[in-house]
Amino acid sequence: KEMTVRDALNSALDEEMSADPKVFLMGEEVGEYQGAYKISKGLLDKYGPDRVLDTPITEAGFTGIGVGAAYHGLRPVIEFMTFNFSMQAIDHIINSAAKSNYMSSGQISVPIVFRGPNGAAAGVGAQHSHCYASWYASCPGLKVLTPYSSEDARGLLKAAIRDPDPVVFLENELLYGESFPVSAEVLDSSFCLPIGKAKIEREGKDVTITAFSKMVGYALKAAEILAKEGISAEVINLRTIRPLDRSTINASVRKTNRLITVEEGFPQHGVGAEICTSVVEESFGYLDAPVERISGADVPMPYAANLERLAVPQVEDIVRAAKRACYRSVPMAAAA
Amino acid sequence: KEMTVRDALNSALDEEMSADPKVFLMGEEVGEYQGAYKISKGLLDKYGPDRVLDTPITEAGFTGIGVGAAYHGLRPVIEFMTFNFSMQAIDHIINSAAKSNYMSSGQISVPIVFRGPNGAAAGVGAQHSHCYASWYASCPGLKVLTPYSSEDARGLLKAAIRDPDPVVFLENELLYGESFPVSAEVLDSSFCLPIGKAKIEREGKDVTITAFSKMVGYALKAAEILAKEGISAEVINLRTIRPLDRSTINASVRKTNRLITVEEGFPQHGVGAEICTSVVEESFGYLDAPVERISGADVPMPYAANLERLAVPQVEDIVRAAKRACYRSVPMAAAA
Amino acid sequence: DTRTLTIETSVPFTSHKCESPSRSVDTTPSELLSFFRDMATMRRMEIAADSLYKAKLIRGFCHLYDGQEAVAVGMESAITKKDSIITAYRDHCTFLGRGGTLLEVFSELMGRIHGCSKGKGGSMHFYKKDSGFYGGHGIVGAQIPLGCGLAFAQKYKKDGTVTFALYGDGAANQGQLFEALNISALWDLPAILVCENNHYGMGTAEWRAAKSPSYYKRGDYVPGLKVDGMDALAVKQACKFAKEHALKNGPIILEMDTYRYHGHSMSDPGSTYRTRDEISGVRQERDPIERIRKLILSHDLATEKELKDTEKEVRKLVDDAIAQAKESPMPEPHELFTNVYAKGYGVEAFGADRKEVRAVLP
Amino acid sequence: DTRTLTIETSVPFTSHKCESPSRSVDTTPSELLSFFRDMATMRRMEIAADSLYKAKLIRGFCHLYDGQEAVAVGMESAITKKDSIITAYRDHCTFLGRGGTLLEVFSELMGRIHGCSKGKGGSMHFYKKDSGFYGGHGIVGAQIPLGCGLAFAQKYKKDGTVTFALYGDGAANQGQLFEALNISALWDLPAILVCENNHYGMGTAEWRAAKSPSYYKRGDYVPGLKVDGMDALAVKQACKFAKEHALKNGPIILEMDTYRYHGHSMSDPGSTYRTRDEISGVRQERDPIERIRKLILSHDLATEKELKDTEKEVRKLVDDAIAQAKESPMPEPHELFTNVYAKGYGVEAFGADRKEVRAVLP
Ligand SMILES: Cc1ncc(C[n+]2csc(CCOP(=O)(O)OP(=O)(O)O)c2C)c(N)n1
Ligand SMILES: Cc1ncc(C[n+]2csc(CCOP(=O)(O)OP(=O)(O)O)c2C)c(N)n1
Ligand SMILES: [Mg+2]
Ligand SMILES: [Mg+2]
Repeated sequence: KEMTVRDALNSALDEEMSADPKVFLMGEEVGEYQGAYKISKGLLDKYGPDRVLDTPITEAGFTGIGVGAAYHGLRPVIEFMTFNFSMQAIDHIINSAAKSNYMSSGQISVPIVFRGPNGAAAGVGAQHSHCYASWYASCPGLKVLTPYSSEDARGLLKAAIRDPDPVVFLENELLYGESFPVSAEVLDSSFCLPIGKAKIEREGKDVTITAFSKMVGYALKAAEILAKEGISAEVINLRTIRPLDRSTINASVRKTNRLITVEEGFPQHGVGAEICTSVVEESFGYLDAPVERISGADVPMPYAANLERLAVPQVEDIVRAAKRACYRSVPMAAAA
Repeated sequence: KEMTVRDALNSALDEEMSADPKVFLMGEEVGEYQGAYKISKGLLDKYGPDRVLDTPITEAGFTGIGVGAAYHGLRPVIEFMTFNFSMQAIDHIINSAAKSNYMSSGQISVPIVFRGPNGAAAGVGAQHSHCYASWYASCPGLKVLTPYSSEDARGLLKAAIRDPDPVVFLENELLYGESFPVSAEVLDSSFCLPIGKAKIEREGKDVTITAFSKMVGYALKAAEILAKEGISAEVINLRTIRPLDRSTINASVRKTNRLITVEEGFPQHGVGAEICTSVVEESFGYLDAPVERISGADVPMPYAANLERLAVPQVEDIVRAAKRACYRSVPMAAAA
Repeated sequence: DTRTLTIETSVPFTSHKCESPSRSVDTTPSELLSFFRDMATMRRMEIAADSLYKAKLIRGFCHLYDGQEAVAVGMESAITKKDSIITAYRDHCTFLGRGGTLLEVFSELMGRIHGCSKGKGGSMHFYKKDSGFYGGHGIVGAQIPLGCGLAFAQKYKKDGTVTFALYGDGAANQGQLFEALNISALWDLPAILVCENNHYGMGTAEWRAAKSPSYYKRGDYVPGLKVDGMDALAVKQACKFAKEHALKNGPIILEMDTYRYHGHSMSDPGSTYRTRDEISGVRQERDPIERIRKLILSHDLATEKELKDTEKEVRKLVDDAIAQAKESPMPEPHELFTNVYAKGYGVEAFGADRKEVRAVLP
Repeated sequence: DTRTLTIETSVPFTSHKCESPSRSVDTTPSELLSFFRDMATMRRMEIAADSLYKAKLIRGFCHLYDGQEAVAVGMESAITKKDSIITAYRDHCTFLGRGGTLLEVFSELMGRIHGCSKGKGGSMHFYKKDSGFYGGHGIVGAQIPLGCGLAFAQKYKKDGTVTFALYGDGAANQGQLFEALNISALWDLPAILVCENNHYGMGTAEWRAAKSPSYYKRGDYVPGLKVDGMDALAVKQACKFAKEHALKNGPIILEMDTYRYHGHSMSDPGSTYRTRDEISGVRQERDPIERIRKLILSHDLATEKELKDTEKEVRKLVDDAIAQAKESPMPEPHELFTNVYAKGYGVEAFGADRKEVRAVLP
């Protein structure tokens, strides 16, 4: 059976709302409009306006309200129409949500989920394409999840809603419409994935490729191409960026001795940098080649289609980097 | 001659305001109160209320106003009482300031400086101790400067104000009162430091230590201790986090073959992670030991003095890490 | 033809903490004719953008302005290009009003180098600094403090000019509006906050998003005017009044009662949260172009045929611009790395695969 | 002694878009005596904190509440511990009002394990969730939407309870206040926004920070009351009124006209932006403790000597608590890693030198 990521998210929300009356959904256009990207379709009808709340376009206000409601024991799911707009509310995510349990020595836990599409979409320009994975994942007190497939979307969103801590849940607009096979287990309403565990999407022995969100699909495509050229790539779907599954990553690199990190966000202080450093710290002696980092280009997102394509990783970038790591010669192109 | 960092910043502001009538200072308590930390002392008297503006406690509002004024060709210096409060205005720093020159293909440059104390102070708890170096430095379009000494403070602040791009200028409250020797050259009103260039504060040959802001002093102290034990440490004061001076760092590591990164911020996706990765990318073959990362502990900042001390790097942490990198045995302590 | 005509606005202004300007607006035949032509151009341009979007020549978000044209043309007729304008993402017509060209619009929409942002900005990020247009901003509400900052600079430079900061009814609830308004009022900045109230923020009707949808009273302590934003002459009158007020007394709010015919953006059919009757009612009774057409005809300033000809001409100009824009090249790959900074210090910047693509920043 | 006394408030309430409560406030002798004792305790506690700070036993920021005590005790007398309170960093006395102990206060201030946050929060981050106190927030304005969120939960759970969100005059300009207020009004949340107007935000007088310092009218469309915040009985009356209003009609604003005797925090002498005369004038004419003392004496509810004895007792309680707090241990080092999460999944977390200090998160 196949399911789109959109339906996976929608069904996860639906099931958790039906299982726990404390769960409610709040955000712009989540109700009558059925969600800007239709993730919340049908939920207003089913759960009514007390539990599916359309807000004004005031992120600081409604996010603060969500966090306050979580202090009091409710389990809010806050939708950002896109995560770019979370910057208007970021103080509440960091200072009001992430730090409260610690500052209060455990008195004020904050069971809240912040979710919405993150990172680059298509043709939406510099202000609507920012990936916030590394920012949020740098902050102790938060958990940061990045689903790729429908299985991920269902299992991780349900885990996020059930979790007693603030979770930043980074979706990807371009994946919403993608279909993935799902097992009966995944479709069961009890299904849940563990937070903090990466998934090996494809086993391999020559090179490890880490990726999250949309880039997992690219990494898998790259792995197929590499396989044809005799390189066996292991693809790790990180699933959680914080807490990062250092042990799965290191175990893989200790086997393959080579590492490629892939992300769509900006490179500096990014997810790849952390993964590289974790491996250097824990498995330095196992590395047979420099770690290769594939990332968004270090520029604001341009609109023009040809530049945009250059600004985000392509499958061929991953393939090329993997070959380099495996010391297969790759012709050097001219600098742009 | 000696000068405190406070006086260095104050004199830099004064000189640049006197040199360019387009420069003005805006922020909370910068005028009549002479600055929460007295950095702007005397400037209201000297330049009047048109150029030294006390604002209400509304960071989003006055930061947006500052950025708009920069669009129009003024050169605002925006003081955040501390950078923690910059989160209320971060959308304007990222979306309105950093990306405008690119989105407009060079029509709208944004000559603005965002400055104030950043990171941990003493006993101010979780909400007032966040280091934003890696967040801002991840963002193309921004330049991020982190002065350590009075020379840095003067030279970099003057460079920041003269620069045509948005600069995030991260000071450290605990350094304000510290005195450093300054040369006649540094005191000259024409003095300016290059953006994007690190400074080798101490030459060495056995191990490279990178640090910025307050941690440079710690690194220098560690180097002294190490020297007594026969380890010659090279200390790099990064000065600029973006654009990062990769060549100075790599050149040093190619000489010493060992690297310790030091920062007070959270480790994940931090400055150390980027430096480690840059070195792995460019000088992998030169590394004789795993890169060692010293950073703030991966927890919100606790208030209690003993816990706070554990939450930020100490000189002995740097010394220990350097010895490890140099394969000098260090006794392992029990985990906390 | 510049003889003075005096025309009554359709409805009175409603004022808050200030006098109302007179309902009698001075205009001229040539002004009315240019209103007609300019609005017809805008209308045609937006309709064409709709088609180009559907033909997949425009990507991403695309927010059309048809229905709201009277705000752009009325405002321009009251001010000069030394005054500044800043708006949100629904910016094509505002840009045109500032003197931007159709070629620049369509090239930008298609991501070509003749675009006003050389293809790097896209639909939401138009600029024309040389005639005081500061964008084109994608984050709801952000342009309000930015606009007050432009006004700050105008006052600082003692320019005698003002800034019009345009935002929607949805944006009017943003906290940064209140913060910027307070500061502007404290400092008497020559800022005019123009709420283009098209009655919906995406799919949310104004009353569902605002406890008090009297946007001209926002903040309470700042004067405001409610204006028929479908009447270019009323807009002109209000903007004249506001400019004078702002130079003398600081900020003022103009609420423009207007309407967008299209959905919010191309992904919104625009018909789930409002009735077709509502839309066609506005089209029939309040359309800004038809209002001017009627005025022109009733004052015998042109014949129906002449106006139809103007529309045809405009159509051709739009088609020509599109054809030209289609010929405009995509940006060169190296443009990926230009304009990240005004001053790049020759630092290296990286592409997706940094070992393959890197560039020295100019 | 619980016979009813009816006492007139010092000044009338000023109301905005609502009725005023009566100036005649019902109280009892025992209530007045407890007001006296509670406020004297708060006063003494803050003075002691000042000394401890100067003795370097308290670190970092420390914001004292002396002068504003009537707000904390008046509010508590009108509500129950099922109602919620949230405030900013000036939180010691609010915490005490909610039933916190002196030992918890001083231990927290000195970073010891008997602190209300076990030493990990510090001066600005006190909490007592079991009696509805949700902190202790360091970011100006943040507690306002948070408080509205508490009210959201109360309404969601159909608790019949309300939330009091306290903030300063400086905070009253924050955009998030307007955003939260609008949502609260749209959704009829039982939220009471309490502006403790002590007339300065740090060194900035209210009129320099707010074009309209009528904080009880903020937003305009929400009802509000201006209250003498130095008069515990007026505060009580207003809070009773507000609670009833909020349960029936949604949000309401209370502006408490009050005063802080100390500087903003320990680094502010508090005398550069206001005159000594102003401070001593308030002390002499409006002091909240003296007002109650006079009421008690004029109604013969206790003798001067008895009140002095109460003050002595309170002083001893404070001294004892300090002595005890000084004996309270610092947190164990492993507490560095507790409470990062409610559920840590056994993940490893790192100290400054990760190869030396790491811990498994509980
Ligand atoms: C801070 C922020 N939140 C959400 C969005 C998504 N968004 C874009 S436009 C829009 C509606 C704005 O409505 P309004 O202000 O009335 O302007 P209009 O589109 O009607 O011109 C929304 C919710 C955004 N761009 N920025
Ligand atoms: C967003 C933010 N900006 C600045 C500060 C620094 N700061 C702390 S308290 C304060 C003054 C607040 O004044 P007011 O709201 O009147 O409260 P009061 O201190 O008088 O009780 C300032 C500027 C902060 N904590 N948060
Ligand atoms: Mg609208
Ligand atoms: Mg105050």
